[in-house]
Amino acid sequence: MTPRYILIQTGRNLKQTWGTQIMTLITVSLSVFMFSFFFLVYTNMLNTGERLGDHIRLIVYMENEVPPEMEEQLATKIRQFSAVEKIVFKSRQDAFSDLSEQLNDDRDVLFDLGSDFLPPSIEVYPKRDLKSLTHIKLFSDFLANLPGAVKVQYGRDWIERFGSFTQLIQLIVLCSGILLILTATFMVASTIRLTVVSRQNELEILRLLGATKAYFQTPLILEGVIQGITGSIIGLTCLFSLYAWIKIKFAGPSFLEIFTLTFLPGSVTFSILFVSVSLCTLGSYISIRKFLKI
Amino acid sequence: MTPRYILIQTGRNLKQTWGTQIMTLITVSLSVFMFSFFFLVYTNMLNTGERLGDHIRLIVYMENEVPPEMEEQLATKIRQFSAVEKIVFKSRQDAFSDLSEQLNDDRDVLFDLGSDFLPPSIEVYPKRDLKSLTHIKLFSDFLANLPGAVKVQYGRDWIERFGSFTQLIQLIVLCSGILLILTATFMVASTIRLTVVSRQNELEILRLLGATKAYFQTPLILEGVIQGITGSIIGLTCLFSLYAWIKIKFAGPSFLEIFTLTFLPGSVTFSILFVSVSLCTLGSYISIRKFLKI
Amino acid sequence: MPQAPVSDSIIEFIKVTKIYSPDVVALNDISFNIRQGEMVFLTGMSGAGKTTLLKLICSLERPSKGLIEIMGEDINKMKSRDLQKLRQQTGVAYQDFKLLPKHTVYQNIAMPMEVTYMQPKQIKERIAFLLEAMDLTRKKEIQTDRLSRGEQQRVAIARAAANAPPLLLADEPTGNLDPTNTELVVNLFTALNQAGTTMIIATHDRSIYKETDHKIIDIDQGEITIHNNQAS
Amino acid sequence: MPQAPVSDSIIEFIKVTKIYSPDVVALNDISFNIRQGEMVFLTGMSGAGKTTLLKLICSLERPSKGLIEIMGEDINKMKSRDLQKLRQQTGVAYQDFKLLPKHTVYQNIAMPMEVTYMQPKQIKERIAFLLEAMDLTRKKEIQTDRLSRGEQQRVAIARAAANAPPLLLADEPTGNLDPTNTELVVNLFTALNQAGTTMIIATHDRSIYKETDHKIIDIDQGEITIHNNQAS
Ligand SMILES: Nc1ncnc2c1ncn2[C@@H]1O[C@H](COP(=O)(O)OP(=O)(O)OP(=O)(O)O)[C@@H](O)[C@H]1O
Ligand SMILES: Nc1ncnc2c1ncn2[C@@H]1O[C@H](COP(=O)(O)OP(=O)(O)OP(=O)(O)O)[C@@H](O)[C@H]1O
Ligand SMILES: [Mg+2]
Ligand SMILES: [Mg+2]
Repeated sequence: MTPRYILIQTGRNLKQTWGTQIMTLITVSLSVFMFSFFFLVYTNMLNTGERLGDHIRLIVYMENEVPPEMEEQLATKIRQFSAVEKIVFKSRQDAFSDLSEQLNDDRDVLFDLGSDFLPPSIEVYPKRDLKSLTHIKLFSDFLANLPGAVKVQYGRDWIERFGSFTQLIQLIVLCSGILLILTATFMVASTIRLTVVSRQNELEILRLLGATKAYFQTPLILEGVIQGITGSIIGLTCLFSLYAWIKIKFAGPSFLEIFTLTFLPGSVTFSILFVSVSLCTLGSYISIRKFLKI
Repeated sequence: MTPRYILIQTGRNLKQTWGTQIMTLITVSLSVFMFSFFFLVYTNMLNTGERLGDHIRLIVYMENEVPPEMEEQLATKIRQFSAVEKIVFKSRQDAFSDLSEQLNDDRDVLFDLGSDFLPPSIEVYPKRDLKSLTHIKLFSDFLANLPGAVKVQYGRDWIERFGSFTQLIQLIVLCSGILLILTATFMVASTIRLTVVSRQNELEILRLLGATKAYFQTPLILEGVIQGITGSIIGLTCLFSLYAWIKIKFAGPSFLEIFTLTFLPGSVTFSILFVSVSLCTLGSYISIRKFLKI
Repeated sequence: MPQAPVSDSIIEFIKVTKIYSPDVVALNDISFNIRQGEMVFLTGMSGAGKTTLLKLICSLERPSKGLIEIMGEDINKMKSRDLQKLRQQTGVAYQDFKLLPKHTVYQNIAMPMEVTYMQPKQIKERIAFLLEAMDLTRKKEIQTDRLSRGEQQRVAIARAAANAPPLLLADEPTGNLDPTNTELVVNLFTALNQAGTTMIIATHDRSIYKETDHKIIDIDQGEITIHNNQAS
Repeated sequence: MPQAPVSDSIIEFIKVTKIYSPDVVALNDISFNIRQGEMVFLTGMSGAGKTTLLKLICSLERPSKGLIEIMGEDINKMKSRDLQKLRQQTGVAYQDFKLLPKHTVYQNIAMPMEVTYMQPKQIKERIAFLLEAMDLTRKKEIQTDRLSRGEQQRVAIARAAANAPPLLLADEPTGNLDPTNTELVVNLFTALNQAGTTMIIATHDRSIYKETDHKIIDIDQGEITIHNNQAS
């Protein structure tokens, strides 16, 4: 069996059943597109979560200033509870200079008050990932129970809401993911069934004529491989176009400041390609096996 | 042709091709489920947007207090630009009493300063819908240009970010919607094709035996109707189960405070049912027409 | 010019030509008529056009040229309702049988009767009679794809005869049958014909027509010759 | 007890029974052998078990009981590779043809040769010869579903003969053929047989065997009788 023969046979197969072939191709492309689309959304959500996290800090107001020799110990305790970016201990004096810096032009208001009317504090910058964001309420409760803590302050409303919102989005992505896998599996299965039905006669007769496994397997499997490669390339190209479109559409600086959209990294793109080619090949193989068993 | 005959024939059809029937049923259920799922997500997102909007106000600091006779005119101007919930004009005195109320225990700090060191302001509460939220930056720019306005203040960072975020989510829902419609259409088409293939022989022979249109149309159309009803009921039931599960899973008061999940209203549920039954019936009808023409 | 149709003719072909695209001339300018109650044999070499002629009669193919009248109606002017009526009144035993493979013998034979909404009891009786006539009673509940080819052929014949139609077309009805079963088929056909059915039988099997005096239409190169068999 | 197989026998049935579920006894405890180069006719009523016997030979069905040896190998012990080899060496003209309807006559006949990776040039020559022998040269590029039934039958026969196989099975090969074409088929079969092909032909058509002296295996009620035709 020469390579030339295999190519001729594959070409003939593709030509003879082009209706089904195009249908399979659309199915594969659509599945790849949908899956990678949601994956892209998820990846970018993680990024966005990180960037939003940039601005989050919990301020623990203390009764008294933390003596420098205790700082290490407290920091360890906090880190044990949750991963943090950094911890800054602020004395009364630090707090005052921060405030006067913030007030800027209006700072003269403060001079009457003396520099120690503000409480000392510990500023905790949580790790910038979605997990930390969604658990921020728990974390703040923990901090409030530290010895000497008076009150914990953070953009409570907004952060909590954002946390819950993020949780809901995660749920949506999860549900969509499950639905997608169901749909994709189902679509591929039904397309394969169509192929099987349209090929049944031919494979059956080839078998009766004593065709070897290689004779009918090789071109059909090659067909699956071609379908997988073409389909996932089309799917990923569509995704990239959509991505480029969104990027142009939302090109304003204020938007990109918060959402630096990034495309799927090369390794992920390659994995998607690899998995979908494998699935298509497997699909062909399974549908052939059915006939070899008869 | 008695109703009894039609039922017997339909039952026989369903029994003889149960494999394909179940496949069609799964397809229909899955499509209905997916579509209504995303619809539900979208509806609830709108609700959430509204609730988040509750806490948003733009404060326009003015150079001088707005004379009462001008208030009406200014309010009209603002309303012309964007729909607002309410507009409150605050004098220096109002601002001072607000602040002292906020400071509560620490209010003695303020007595030294006199009651008019705070600027007069206009508080604008935007309409609580997603549109207003996403355009808040524009709105604030507009307000800053009002005569006499010094500065506009609002939870800028958070609101802007939330606005952009919401826009992105809208985009996701839109893309998912398009994908879903594509997928659903495609799946239904491929299932109908399978049904057509599996029935081709039978319909062809019936036609040769001189069967009237009614003879083969009625049971097949009834079959489509049954498929549509069963499929959409299953799909909506799945959705409701998922909804109930989410509600139980996130039953904490803090979550529900922000997201009061609601199910699709009855009218929408009914529309989905109606549309999917119509589509299935149409599907059967088209696939039969193909044969009547031969 | 076509003469006025004979009043009792059930089938009338006037200068009919059938060309399959692109260039296969199956029938070339043929005219004949068949009277009600006749039994006609159609002969000719393989590929002569016998099946084509039968297909024209039951409107499975349209003539390229010429006029065909069945039971007094021009098939070119028939509406879909008339066509259904005509098909219900024409039993056809196809050369490739056209049985439903996953249905039982009983269900296959019942189909044309169900299509005309015959009473279930009548259907049952008629099928019992036909199965007995075709020696298939044992196979009643078997799927037709599990039958031998000759058994399938007899099912096809039984189905064609099911409605006791006024017109019965049989295309090579004994190609897969041994002499004993051939006789069963011939007996059934004779009985139907005597009860008034017009029969057209395409066949290569000389044994079933050589001792009768029925009309024979022989197709050769698209032309027909009509014999009245008495001579042979 | 089964005797040692005759050295030159190509097919050996020893006490073979075939029962179709649930209770159709198609063949009942039959034994026979066919020597290399023989031409054997298989007769029997419709439903006697002729097709079943042929299916057993090419392993389309498995025997319920008994031993079948083809070319010296027990078909029950064959691996899938052996089975493929066997099928490549056995040409079968099925009773229902099993042609690919959407492929041309040429493509259909080419299939068994492509399966054995014959050279394209050889394939072309062989097909040209077979088309000529079956009088199908004009139909070479036509899809088989646009052929008359008799033409299809000849394509099936040509395909069975394509590889010039050592063993050729033909199931009712002339059921849809007129005497002229029947003669073409008989001539081809005779030529193949003289070139050494072992032939088994199931048929109802007495005309193709009544004037020969070949072995006849008659199946009746699952039992076989073997005639050597010289008597008739
Ligand atoms: N797959 C099957 N399942 C059940 N019964 C079967 C099956 N195939 C054949 N039979 C039965 O076995 C018997 C023999 O069938 P077979 O096809 O061998 O007959 P045959 O001699 O070839 O007849 P014919 O001349 O009509 O082709 C018949 O009674 C048939 O109904
Ligand atoms: N659909 C078609 N397209 C093209 N040619 C066709 C078609 N159907 C039949 N023919 C050709 O028309 C001619 C007549 O075919 P027909 O089936 O009428 O022959 P027949 O007399 O029934 O032969 P047989 O005895 O082999 O059944 C043949 O040459 C055949 O190849
Ligand atoms: Mg014919
Ligand atoms: Mg047989």
